[in-house]
Amino acid sequence: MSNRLEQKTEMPESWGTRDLRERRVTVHGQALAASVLLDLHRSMQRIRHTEETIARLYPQQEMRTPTHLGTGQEAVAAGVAAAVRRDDALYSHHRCHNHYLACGGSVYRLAAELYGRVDGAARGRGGSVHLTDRDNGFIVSSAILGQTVAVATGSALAFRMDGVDRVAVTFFGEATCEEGVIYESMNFAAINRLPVIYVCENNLYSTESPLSVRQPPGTELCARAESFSVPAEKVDGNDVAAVYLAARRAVDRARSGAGPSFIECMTYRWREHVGPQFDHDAGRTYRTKEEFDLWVERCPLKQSAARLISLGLADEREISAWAAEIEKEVVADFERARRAPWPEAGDLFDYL
Amino acid sequence: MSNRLEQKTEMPESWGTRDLRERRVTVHGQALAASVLLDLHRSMQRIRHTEETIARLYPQQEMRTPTHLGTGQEAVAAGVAAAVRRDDALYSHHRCHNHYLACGGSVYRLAAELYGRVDGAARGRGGSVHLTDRDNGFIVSSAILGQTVAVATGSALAFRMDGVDRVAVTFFGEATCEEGVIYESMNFAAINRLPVIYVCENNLYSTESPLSVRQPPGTELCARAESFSVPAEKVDGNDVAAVYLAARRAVDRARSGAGPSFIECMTYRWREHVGPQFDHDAGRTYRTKEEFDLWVERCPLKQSAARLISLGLADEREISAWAAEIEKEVVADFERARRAPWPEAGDLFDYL
Amino acid sequence: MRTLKYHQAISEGTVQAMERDPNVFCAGIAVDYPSGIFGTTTEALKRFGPARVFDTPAMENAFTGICIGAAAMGKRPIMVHPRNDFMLLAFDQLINLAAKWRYMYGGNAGSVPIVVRAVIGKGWGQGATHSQSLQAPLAHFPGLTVLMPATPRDAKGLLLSACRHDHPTIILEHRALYNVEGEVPEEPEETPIGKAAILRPGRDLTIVATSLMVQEALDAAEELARHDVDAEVVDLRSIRPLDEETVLASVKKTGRVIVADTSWERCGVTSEIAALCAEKAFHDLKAPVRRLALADCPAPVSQTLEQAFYPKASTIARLALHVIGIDPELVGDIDREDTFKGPY
Amino acid sequence: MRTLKYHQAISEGTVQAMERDPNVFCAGIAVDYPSGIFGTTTEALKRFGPARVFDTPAMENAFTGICIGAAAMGKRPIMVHPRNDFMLLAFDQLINLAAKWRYMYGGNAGSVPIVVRAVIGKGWGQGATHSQSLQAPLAHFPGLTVLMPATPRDAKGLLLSACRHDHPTIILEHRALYNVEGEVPEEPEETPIGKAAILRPGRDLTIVATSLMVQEALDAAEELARHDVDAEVVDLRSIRPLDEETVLASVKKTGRVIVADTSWERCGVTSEIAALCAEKAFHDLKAPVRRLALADCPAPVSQTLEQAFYPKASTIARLALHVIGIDPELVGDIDREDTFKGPY
Ligand SMILES: Cc1ncc(C[n+]2csc(CCOP(=O)(O)OP(=O)(O)O)c2C)c(N)n1
Ligand SMILES: Cc1ncc(C[n+]2csc(CCOP(=O)(O)OP(=O)(O)O)c2C)c(N)n1
Ligand SMILES: [Mg+2]
Ligand SMILES: [Mg+2]
Repeated sequence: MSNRLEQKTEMPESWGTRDLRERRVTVHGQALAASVLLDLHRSMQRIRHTEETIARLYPQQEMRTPTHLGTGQEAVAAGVAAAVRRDDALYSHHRCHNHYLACGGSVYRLAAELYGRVDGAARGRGGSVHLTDRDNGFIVSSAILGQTVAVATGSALAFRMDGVDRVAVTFFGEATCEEGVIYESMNFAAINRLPVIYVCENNLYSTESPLSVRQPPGTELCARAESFSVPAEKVDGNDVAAVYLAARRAVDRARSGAGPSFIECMTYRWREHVGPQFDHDAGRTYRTKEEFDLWVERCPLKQSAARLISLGLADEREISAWAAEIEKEVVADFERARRAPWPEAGDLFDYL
Repeated sequence: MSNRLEQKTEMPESWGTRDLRERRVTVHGQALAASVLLDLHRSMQRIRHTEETIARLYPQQEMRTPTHLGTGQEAVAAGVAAAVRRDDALYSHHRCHNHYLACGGSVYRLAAELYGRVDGAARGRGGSVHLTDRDNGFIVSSAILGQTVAVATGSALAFRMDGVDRVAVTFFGEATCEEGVIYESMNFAAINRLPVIYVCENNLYSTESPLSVRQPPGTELCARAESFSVPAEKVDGNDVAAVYLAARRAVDRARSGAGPSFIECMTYRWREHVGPQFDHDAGRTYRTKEEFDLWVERCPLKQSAARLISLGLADEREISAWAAEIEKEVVADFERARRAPWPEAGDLFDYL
Repeated sequence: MRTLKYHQAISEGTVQAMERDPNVFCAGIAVDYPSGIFGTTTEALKRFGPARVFDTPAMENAFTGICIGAAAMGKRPIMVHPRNDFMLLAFDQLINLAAKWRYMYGGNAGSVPIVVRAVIGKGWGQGATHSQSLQAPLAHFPGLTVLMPATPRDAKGLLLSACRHDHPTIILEHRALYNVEGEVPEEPEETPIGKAAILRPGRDLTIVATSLMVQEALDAAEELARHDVDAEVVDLRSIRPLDEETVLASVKKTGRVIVADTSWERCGVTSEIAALCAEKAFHDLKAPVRRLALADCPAPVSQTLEQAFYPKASTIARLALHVIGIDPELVGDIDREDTFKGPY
Repeated sequence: MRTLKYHQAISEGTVQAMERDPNVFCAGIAVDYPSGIFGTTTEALKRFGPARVFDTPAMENAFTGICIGAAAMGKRPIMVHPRNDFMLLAFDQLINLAAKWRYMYGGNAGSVPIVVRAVIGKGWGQGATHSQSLQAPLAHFPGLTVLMPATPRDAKGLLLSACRHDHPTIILEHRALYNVEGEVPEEPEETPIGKAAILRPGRDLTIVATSLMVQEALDAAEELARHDVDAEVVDLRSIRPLDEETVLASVKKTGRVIVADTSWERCGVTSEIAALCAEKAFHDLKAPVRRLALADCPAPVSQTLEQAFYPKASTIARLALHVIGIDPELVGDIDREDTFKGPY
């Protein structure tokens, strides 16, 4: 079985007439099918519009579940999810919508979960931080830092025991590198050459705490991973192709039996830690406006669009058209979710 | 205040007439007062004879407390304890007699604790693995892997907050490097440049598990520490002078405000993990007789004695005389402890 | 007396504890944020600066050990968990070390008087891992002190006591109480540890409650008064040590008991109090003891399920009427509107 | 029926569970040693090899998560803790994740049927951190199954059930039971989860007990018979789910209850059962319920203190006579000699 992108058989109509599947382009010195870049972009658009729709609707106080938006970090989720197969096992942390969506998770079921409805991904039992979509290989996200790092390692152990070439992936923020469980896990994965990929989304902050509170100066998380014999790579987490390529290398390594990998993706969260606002609108000053502006400038979608255009794979109009189309779908899904039925109080004990 | 050895004012009589305090010798390229080497040796003798006395008496089933003997690992405890001051804070793990004794802990109170008597270091409440002797800077040992690594870090934090130049030290086995708590602790110590010294006694085994089960091939624990910005040094843990010198460097660094250190001491435990027997006598084969013999050959006392002799600081006869003298004291302490009173059942709730 | 909100009372207690003892410091995730753990640490940071009020990495286990080690050297750490659920990562240090320290070393290693403040969450979809309430598992272990202030006065007073107490102490604060207002003396008045409080005397029935359930019990008691039932409300305050005397004296008087707690029933505080009555107030009891706790499942997120999950004032009142032998359906719509706007 | 020792029964149960389901594996510190966790894993290693019976580093927290992740992919891990005290390091994974998994994901993420075997230590100076008994804190949380086999038959039968059970399950085995001998069927007979067992029927008094205290209760019952007191011994077996029915039926019959557990009283199993009786068997009770648990302090090391710390058969018998109204001092010297030679 090939990875998600290569599996794809149909091209979206809006992609026009160019035969992009045949065409190959070179990015970061690697030849890629052009369609890969287009798919990655559309995946990011889907995430972006979903998260921004949540940000717009959340203040209505109808999504009563603490929500950590992933706007600005789309490239990590899109790039990694595109490099794995649907039968691989992906895990995530509290900031999980991106990963759920990148795996192909339904916007409707995400929206329904946020609205606390029975059609939710977790039937209204889990909320924003507890998503699941096993059909798409998104096993679960969990809100306690570090949990899924160990859990993904365990899924990799199961694959190894079964002698199958499936791979486990876990996404987490850099704050998880402060929790001991990740080192216990990496040690075990390295000893047993488990097919697990640790994807660290380093967005420089844990809630409002900068790295300086949480890491000694000069820290290289990759060096830590390597000291546990886990090969590591640091990439521009806002460059979706770079993430995709790094993830592919790690997936190849894992699938071939060569063991775990660690990928540190440098990125930035645009909105507040939890909730829909921009920090500066909320009067928070733990990060400067300049820093924020710089990272907005490095927007992963903007960079990806520029690449598509410069490679002649799409023009601005087309890209906007995809966005419009996706946005329409997303909005429709949220509207439908808002009208979906509530769980019955009498079903409180179901699924226990 | 100077370190334990330099504090010492009286020479044991048995050291004869040579003026060893004045004399300086060079070891590993470092000039040392000759008395330091003699003190280190006697400290190891005290440990050796105490542990071997326990090994001899333990089968009588009167010391009813699981006991992890430190025979073969004396140099680590003696070397490190000699490099700190009495007002520093030392912590230990389950294999703790060596450290307690090296700090100057009373043999009688250790024996009384093993016999479960009121005069025990922990008044019969703690047993072999829960010793304390605050007057000598030995704060506590604890039986759960990794606990005291964090606790020592916290004592260092207190020193730092108080602006005093005291130092915290924690001894642990290499298995503690499998527990996440040590990485959480080292990260925090490095961020805050805390005066704490992590002393890993790498004796190649955790109970009966060799390193291969517990570390990826090629693991360097020092590289791990350094990836957390904790300067690290690997030393021959059976060479008491090498340990002492490495500890002095670490202590200097800590006292001067330059932060934590990690010292990996390569050593070997002679007796079974818990209890008094030799593994081969008990029919256990998880380590070879050859390996064992090799390490007995590298006996820290034997090496130290050879050095004393070759430097002309003592002769065999003198060294044996010290041993005999120490052994006599140790045996007397155990006899006295065996006759010491039991705690009263009615005092069960004391010290709660 | 002047009134304060619960969170202001905690803030004032922290400042006064730090003022009178330079060894007190306060640390944990987010304590130095402008939001200051819902306003409880902001003033302390302003007064005492970052040397004594500081943020930490996410390292619940090691930091608990670090507080123990600092306490062993004479410090008085106040460690804060924004949610008490995170404390499960630190149960080894808390239970296998802090709780045992003084006893296990026969008193010779001194004591490790750490204070752990940890917030209980509730509702607004905080879900299964952000709204637990860990008093029972903690109170199971001798050596720990476990406190649950239900009023602003005790939120301050118990914190002040904890900061002088000789044992490792966990204070579980309830997020839903943070805006409750009440009288709080300006001076550093300590609430005694191990003493329950009778917040409302009554003759017909005893409601023993903890934390938020005390407020719900007070509301319920008012409603019961309308039905001529005179309920006594006992605020347990301290789960370990437990004030058996006050509970037993109340039961002796009323002969009927309901116990309401913020956690589950099984091996929980409601069971503990019910057991106490069954063992030591057996001959005073006129009716079965009744326990009121969370529904026996993890906390769900959806509003409809949350409604069914949490007991509240009306639940208590109905149960009380039932115990007395009055039709429970007579209870009116007494539950306060939940004005919490999230997210935490 | 052929007899086996408790540890042999566990071994046989493990082998049979692994035989019938290739997804079962067994891992943890020391499981592959020749000593094989007191002989319970040796045979499995011999039969199924190191791919399915393997040692792990000391990493209680992560390895619990690893078992969860393996279970999510269809495995049936049996994780072993040589002492249940070490499990406190893994309470986050157990309670914040495994216990919630099925519910919190609305059933859509399946379940994570891990089995955790953990040994309770006792005596011979094992001390405060190697002889706790964690059933109560664990059973507090919905989503976990907590089992305590007291006989060889159930040691095997509950393990077999656990390996097919749909929920994360913790089996607390007692070190002091490992050499107890009893009848064990050769076939893989499962002990139903959530069913208590009446090991000795009686009419005068019910002794509800767990784990080692069941054996002590049986000894006590024999002594009681000598005093013409006919005691019924209920072996709880399953702490969560709890078999309320069997307990209540027994109390209905006898009207008198003693509860004996291997842990402390506060928020513990003895309190849970006492509360159950106070709530649901109130009108059947002829006397106060009595709890019998560890002395309320950490486990000491010295023999004289250990003697005072642990309740035993004679303690139960004396309490029973007292409840019945007979002079407790009539109880003879019924306690078994402790032949344990250490160290663990
Ligand atoms: C064990 C634990 N401790 C603390 C928290 C509270 N918490 C939730 S999110 C968060 C910040 C995490 O930062 P990071 O991992 O960098 O992810 P980011 O939010 O930046 O994406 C914290 C501290 C938690 N959920 N779990
Ligand atoms: C958290 C925890 N897990 C497991 C154990 C059981 N245990 C006691 S000593 C030991 C071996 C430790 O090996 P190491 O740290 O290398 O020290 P050594 O015994 O070799 O001196 C183990 C696994 C424990 N005490 N604590
Ligand atoms: Mg971050
Ligand atoms: Mg070792």
